[in-house]
Amino acid sequence: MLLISCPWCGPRDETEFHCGGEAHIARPLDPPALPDAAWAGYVFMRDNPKGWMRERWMHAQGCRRWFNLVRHTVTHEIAGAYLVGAPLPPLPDECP
Amino acid sequence: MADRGTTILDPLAAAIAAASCEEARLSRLPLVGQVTLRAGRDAVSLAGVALDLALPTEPNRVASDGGRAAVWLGPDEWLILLPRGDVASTVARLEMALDGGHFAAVDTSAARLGLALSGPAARQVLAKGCGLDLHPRAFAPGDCAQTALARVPVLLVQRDEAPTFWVFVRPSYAVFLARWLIDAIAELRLAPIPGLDT
Amino acid sequence: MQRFSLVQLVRNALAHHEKWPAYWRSPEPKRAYDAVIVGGGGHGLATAYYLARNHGITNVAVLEKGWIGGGNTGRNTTIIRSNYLWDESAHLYEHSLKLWEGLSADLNINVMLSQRGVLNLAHNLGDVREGVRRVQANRLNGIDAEWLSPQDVQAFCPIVDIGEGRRHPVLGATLQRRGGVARHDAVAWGYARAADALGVDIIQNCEVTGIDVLAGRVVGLRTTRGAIMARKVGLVTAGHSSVLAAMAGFRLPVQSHPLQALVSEPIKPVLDCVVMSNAVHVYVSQSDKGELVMGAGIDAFNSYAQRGSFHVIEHQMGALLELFPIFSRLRMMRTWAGIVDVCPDASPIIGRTPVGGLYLNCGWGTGGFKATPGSGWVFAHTIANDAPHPLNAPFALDRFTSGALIDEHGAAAVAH
Amino acid sequence: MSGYRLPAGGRVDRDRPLAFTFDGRRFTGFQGDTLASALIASGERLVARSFKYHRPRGVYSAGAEEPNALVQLGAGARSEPNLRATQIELHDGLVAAAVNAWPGLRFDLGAANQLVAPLLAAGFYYKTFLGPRGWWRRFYEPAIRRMAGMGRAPTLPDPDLYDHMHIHADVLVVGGGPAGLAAARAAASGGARVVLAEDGPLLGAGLVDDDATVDGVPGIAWADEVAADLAGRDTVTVLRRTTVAGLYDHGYAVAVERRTDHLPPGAAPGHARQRLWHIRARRTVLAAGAHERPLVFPGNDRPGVMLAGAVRTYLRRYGVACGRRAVVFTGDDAAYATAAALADAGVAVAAVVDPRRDAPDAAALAARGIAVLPGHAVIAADGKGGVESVLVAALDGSGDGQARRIGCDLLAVSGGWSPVVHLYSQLRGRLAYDDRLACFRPAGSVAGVTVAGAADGRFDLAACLAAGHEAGLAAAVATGFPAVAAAPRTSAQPPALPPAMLWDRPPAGRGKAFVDLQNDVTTDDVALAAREGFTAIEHLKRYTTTGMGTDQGKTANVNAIGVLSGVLGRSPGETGTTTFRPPYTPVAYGALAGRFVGELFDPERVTPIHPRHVEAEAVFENVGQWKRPRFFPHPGEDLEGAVLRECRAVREGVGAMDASTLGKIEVRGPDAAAFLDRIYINPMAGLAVGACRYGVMCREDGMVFDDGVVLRLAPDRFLVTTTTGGAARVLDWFEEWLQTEWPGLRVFCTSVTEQWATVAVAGPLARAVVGALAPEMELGAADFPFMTFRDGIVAGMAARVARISFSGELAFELNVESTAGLALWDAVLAAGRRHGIVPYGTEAMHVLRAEKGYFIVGHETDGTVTPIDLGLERMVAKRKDFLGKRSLGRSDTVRTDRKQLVALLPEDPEELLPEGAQLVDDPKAPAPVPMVGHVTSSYRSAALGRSFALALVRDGRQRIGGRVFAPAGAHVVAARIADPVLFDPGGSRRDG
Ligand SMILES: Cc1cc2nc3c(=O)[nH]c(=O)nc-3n(C[C@H](O)[C@H](O)[C@H](O)COP(=O)(O)OP(=O)(O)OC[C@H]3O[C@@H](n4cnc5c(N)ncnc54)[C@H](O)[C@@H]3O)c2cc1C
Ligand SMILES: NC(=O)c1ccc[n+]([C@@H]2O[C@H](COP(=O)([O-])OP(=O)(O)OC[C@H]3O[C@@H](n4cnc5c(N)ncnc54)[C@H](O)[C@@H]3O)[C@@H](O)[C@H]2O)c1
Ligand SMILES: Cc1cc2nc3c(=O)[nH]c(=O)nc-3n(C[C@H](O)[C@H](O)[C@H](O)COP(=O)(O)O)c2cc1C
Ligand SMILES: [Zn+2]
Repeated sequence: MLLISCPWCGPRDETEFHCGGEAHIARPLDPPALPDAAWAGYVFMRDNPKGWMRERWMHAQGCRRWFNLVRHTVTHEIAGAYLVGAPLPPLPDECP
Repeated sequence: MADRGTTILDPLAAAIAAASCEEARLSRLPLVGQVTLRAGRDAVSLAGVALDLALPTEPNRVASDGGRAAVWLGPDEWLILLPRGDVASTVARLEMALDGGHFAAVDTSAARLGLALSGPAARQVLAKGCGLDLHPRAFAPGDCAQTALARVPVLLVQRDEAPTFWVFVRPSYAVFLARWLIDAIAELRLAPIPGLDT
Repeated sequence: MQRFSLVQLVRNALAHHEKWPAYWRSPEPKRAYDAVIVGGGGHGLATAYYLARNHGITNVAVLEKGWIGGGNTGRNTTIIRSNYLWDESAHLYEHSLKLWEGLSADLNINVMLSQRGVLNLAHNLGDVREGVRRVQANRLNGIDAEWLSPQDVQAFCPIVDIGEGRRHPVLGATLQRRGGVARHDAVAWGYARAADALGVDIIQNCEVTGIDVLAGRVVGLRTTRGAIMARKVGLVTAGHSSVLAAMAGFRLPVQSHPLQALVSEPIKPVLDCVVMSNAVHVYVSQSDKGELVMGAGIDAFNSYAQRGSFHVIEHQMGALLELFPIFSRLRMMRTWAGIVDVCPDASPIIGRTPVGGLYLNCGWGTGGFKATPGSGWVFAHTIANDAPHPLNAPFALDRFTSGALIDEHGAAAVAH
Repeated sequence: MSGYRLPAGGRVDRDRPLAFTFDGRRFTGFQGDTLASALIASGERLVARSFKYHRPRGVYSAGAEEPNALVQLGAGARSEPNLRATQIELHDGLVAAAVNAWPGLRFDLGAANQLVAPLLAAGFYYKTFLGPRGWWRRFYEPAIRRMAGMGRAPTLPDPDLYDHMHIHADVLVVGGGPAGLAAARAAASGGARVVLAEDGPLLGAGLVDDDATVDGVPGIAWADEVAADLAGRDTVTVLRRTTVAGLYDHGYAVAVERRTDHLPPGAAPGHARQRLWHIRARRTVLAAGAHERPLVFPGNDRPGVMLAGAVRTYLRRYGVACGRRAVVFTGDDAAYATAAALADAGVAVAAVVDPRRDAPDAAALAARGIAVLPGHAVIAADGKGGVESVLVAALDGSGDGQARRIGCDLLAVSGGWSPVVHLYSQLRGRLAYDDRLACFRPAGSVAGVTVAGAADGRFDLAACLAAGHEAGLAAAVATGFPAVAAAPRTSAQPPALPPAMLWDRPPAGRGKAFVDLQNDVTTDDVALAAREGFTAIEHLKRYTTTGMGTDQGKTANVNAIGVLSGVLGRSPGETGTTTFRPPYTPVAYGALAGRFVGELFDPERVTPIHPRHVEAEAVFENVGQWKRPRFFPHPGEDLEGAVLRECRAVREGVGAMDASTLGKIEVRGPDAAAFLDRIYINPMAGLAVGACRYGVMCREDGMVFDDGVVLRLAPDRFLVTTTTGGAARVLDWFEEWLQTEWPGLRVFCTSVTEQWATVAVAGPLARAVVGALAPEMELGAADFPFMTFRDGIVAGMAARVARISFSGELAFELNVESTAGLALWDAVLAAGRRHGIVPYGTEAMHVLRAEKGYFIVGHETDGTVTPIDLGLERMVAKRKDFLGKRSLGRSDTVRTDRKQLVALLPEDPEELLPEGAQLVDDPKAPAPVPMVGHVTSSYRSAALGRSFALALVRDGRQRIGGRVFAPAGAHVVAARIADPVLFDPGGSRRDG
């Protein structure tokens, strides 16, 4: 059971949260202009990294805010949480 | 209109009263007025002025004042608890004060029912179904939290050092939650287990 | 290959079992192969076997980063059935089930296929509609399927509590009598042994770390045991498919999640069928060794850790006792997890990729064990012919572009 | 000496004898005994039969690692299989029986398996039972199943209670031995919140086996002092009889407290029998000790062969001698203390056999007349029921080269120690093989976890105390508390010599040498597996089943690794371990479920009007967690009768329905209209204040996701209604888009689902009923048109009234505060009485809407249906984008032959199509029969005077008027395809 720090409410059990998968998938600005394959890329294709991952979570049973986490998909270590719209934090194994 | 209010917990009144014991007293809170206030950054302080009650901006804190309280629900969301009769006028005052700002004040007086649990074993009772750290070091009077109790979404407010907790719950879940609480309290009235000293 | 039989067993017993050969050789990897299969799970090994057996392609290696069968093949609850909703799935899984029915003989190893029947319980009116819909579709597709009333359920599996007073009473169930379970490890070992006998190299402790692509075609692989050239490469790495796709430069509509399972202590037989429930969310069978084998839903987050969160197990046990109150004093002995490759439509991807000569078989998620023989069969066909078998044509990657998804959520919402 | 109980000593209460039965025979023991100690004290050597060969087995250990002594405890509904006798605290009247033995423990027919043992080598079942086809399932498998399994499941539901408890700690200490006690004491000293969990009933119990002093007093007295100190602190929670079963991410631990199992059944009525603790700790100290390891040699499974440490424990803790004449066979120093303790207790020690060339303490033992045989090994243990003698030989073949036979009834063995790394390893803490100590010990780090004491491979008391103390202090400091305790001091001396293992030397004697006692895995099995290619340790485990028993190989695994490594000529470190998994020891499902069983299994949601539905004896339906009245049968009425009556009432008179479960969301802000335009497939921005509009929303894949009516309350305020099941989903959907994709939109959403209770009044007479309740409201069709709403007073209550109809009839939806819901319902029924008002349930509602061709999300849709498939093409906005719109233009979604919503009219109007039925064009076609669609809803209609259905049919709209067939087994129903709106297609009835 992960312990996730909501940027607002602090550490809470994983069960209070809803996981929204990969973060920073931007909705295309002009969907009709996209070829089918590009649209499929937005709707279905996902990074699914083995290692550090930026992902979205929502504090469903608490403040109901969405936020982002940097989490390792092998160790489950959480490097930190950041707000939607905040600048992209580097991943812990990325050179600065 | 308040006098006409009935709640789904009414039929459980006797069972709730009977469940209480020295260590943990369970009761129904009287119906209170509730206003859910959503306010953008521009509207927070104005809302405080209109309410004459500063909204807590520190997460999971409650600001109280006489018969009213402002409960932090989210960075742009509060629950204002107030006498039922004051709801309409308060909403109107907010609408006036915040006119043009980004906000929403919605009467949700009937969208949650309150239970009170107090007594030295109150924490232990809640801890049977709540993963929140309820220790006084972590959750003190004036603190609040939206969380899950017995897998039901609740709003917990820690009132005093008795300790007393208010448990607000959606009416649809109230019967289940009350039954669960009654069940959780039951062991406090039993003779202790021989050979178990914890 | 030394044949397995009772006679051989007796003969070897007299020789103190000192004459048994290895199930498979452990050769050093060659510099080049006609085809390399990445992933030594059941699907990968079956693919290699059918490449050799059905298509005569024997210069084949299976590369496995750990020990064969150590992925989801070795950690699944072994439920086998073919009662899927949509025609495309039903035909694929039914082909697989037919292969299962002859598999012990084909591979000359007892895979302990036990067709003891799979019940899918319905607990609300929506479940009932879905159940009837699936049973009818199955029957029209020539797949055995029955709809049971609550009383029939009770008769078929007396220890299930269908109780009216319960929170989620049983309103009926689908039953596939030909469904059941099998011995998962034996499947991997059996395919490995049979493939090895046809000349396939099974190479363990060999992790693929890079895929070399030249002018849009795969040319070889980099591995922890050196570079290996290959004209054709099949990726069959289940939970790791996205990682390998990334090596080849494309993304997949796949997410890797932990799926947990657990066993009880061994007890004398109490449950002689497989029971699955979607609304109450648990599935359980009893193994030949006596443990109750069970599983439930996936963990919510992406993970490659082969372990999940405790609350998932805890939830599931309430569900177990809702169905089987008599199990309360039995005990959970071991829990574990596998990394399942979940597709948006809960159906697999089998076919070509944007890279020439590179083929993909993944997305089986929570339910691909049952497909092992069929999957290997059609994937071998796809690799050998550079074109899909009719059975897997609908399961191409480009269905996510066209929108022709094969959404099995309704009928398969409970993981299995 | 009566039986094997020593005249004095031990921590048992000799004044409190306890009667118990084992396998149908009566015994007595003392308060403080375990079932195992009491059986040994009574001279019972044979307590169990092994899994495969049904070999006689005795108690082997004194704790959680016990492989042999599994029993069926209790009777009837409280019967429980496979409990370890070494951990069962004795109570008066305890009933236990052997498992896996038939007809009895002494004469067990299963033992016949030993005759064919040569055939039953590892993996034999893969090689045989291959044919004839069908025989496996019919004959072989049932036979194997009957042989397998250990104890039996109860046949009745469990009468006991279980519950859960959450606790947070700064420091969790696992294990109440010297290391754990020192850690807890140090951690707690500065005020940190500490939880100490100990598996056994006593803290520091192991110290009674040791002669050393701690802080100047006997170890056990020191433990009592520490226990008292901890008990005196309100920041400390000491949990005894509590097993930490699993360690999970981020400081989460799960522990099982056995609260009443030490008492006779039913002695603590009402109390939870077991409690599952959910512990969240900022730091964890693992001080779980070490398990002693067996030595592997032929006959090593005979009753009377026991772990040396356990022999000492039975002597010192329970006052029980495990034999009368003992041989100690050890590759490790610790067992010398056992030899001494045996001698102290008056047990003859025939020899101490030590494979190491230098034996420690040989002189001291020799002085007591005990022969020490260094460089020797036991090469066989022989005897009929149990050990009667052992064969001892010099390892280098020296002496006369002859093995010598030594008579004994107890063989105490020790092959060194395996640190209890289970919890550490569950979190993937790295292990390394320690050549000197011949064990795997922690060699990596796990965030927030410290391993201390024997669990870390520190086997002497001084080191254990020091490590525990340091770990406790460090944990306190790390969590922000001062370090104030002083380190405990002890007189204990470290062991002199490292242990020796004999893995690389195959046992010389004949007979089976067991690696895994519970699963009957022998050294021959290991060798066979290696020969057949199962050289990966995980393959070995699965092929031989080593370590897969109820003990999970606590005594077996390292030996298996060692033997395999010996066979392959590599080091155990190269072989590595198998994966450690939760739980540490098995956990009852009841404890895992806790109170979430029966009534409390799944939270139940009810509307404010629910009590009335119960009084009316409604039949309920589960809709998600909600309980909704499905129909209101009159006495003697069945579903069909009730529903026809309810429907007729709505079509011809008036009906009332509780619609409170529908989701309601208030959407407010300057951009609210623009936001809803992006959500719904149809435009919302142009909706007039005071008006309502039906809307549908899609996921980004273009499939229908939810629907409902939108009310515009003000230019910047909307009330969105959703399906019952969709309420939470839709609110989440809104918040997701607002917070993550469109934070610039100024919109706030507030859930008001439970603020309002909703009663729908529908039927030609609805206006009369509502008019009576709301005399001041103009209800005429002109003043109050369809798809508008009004705020006003209904039955004296503030209400919002909307003219929305899901039945096609004149209808009013009355919304009041949910606290007034019951009063509103009563008022509606009272006002409606003169008009014959009828309460109706979800089933009638479904029929009524289906007659009108209205779909229901979840009935007609299954995640694969687009709005266009449902015939909503005209609703789909052309000029705006909305979620999912782009997906509607993909090649598969623009196909014209997709399945489309139509109605079906069975050619026999009496015939009901089964919901879910598949539709075909040619019912006589051979399988696989092409299917063209399926029935989504099917009913009998009072209004139509016939049966009808809704269906999704391939190219259905083009096929209206055509025929399809629904084969239901041999019986085939023929039906005509029709436009989905069967009733009042002109919509003339909605204004009354
Ligand atoms: C708990 C659980 C329960 C399940 N229950 C059922 C069930 O009841 N019925 C059912 O039908 N299905 C079930 N499944 C699903 C089923 O197990 C899988 O779909 C199926 O086993 C997949 O087989 P596979 O051969 O594709 O994958 P795997 O067996 O996972 O094989 C993939 C292999 O690829 C290897 N690999 C990965 N990366 C590399 C690399 N870079 N280089 C080399 N090798 C690599 C892995 O080590 C692994 O051995 C369950 C799954 C789980 C986890
Ligand atoms: N001479 C030797 O070679 C040798 C070898 C091993 C141990 N020892 C002695 O044993 C002692 C070791 O001290 P220690 O404190 O490290 O270990 P310990 O064995 O004394 O204590 C460990 C405690 O942890 C408990 N425990 C284990 N797993 C648990 C779990 N999952 N949940 C709850 N409780 C659990 C056990 O019941 C036990 O009481 C020392 O006195 C040492 O001298 C000696
Ligand atoms: C069908 C099935 C039955 C199993 N039965 C047992 C068992 O009887 N005893 C046991 O210890 N483990 C059993 N396991 C679990 C394995 O020990 C192991 O946990 C699982 O294969 C995952 O591997 P891992 O834990 O090594 O990662 C079983 C696994 C499966 C898939
Ligand atoms: Zn929060």
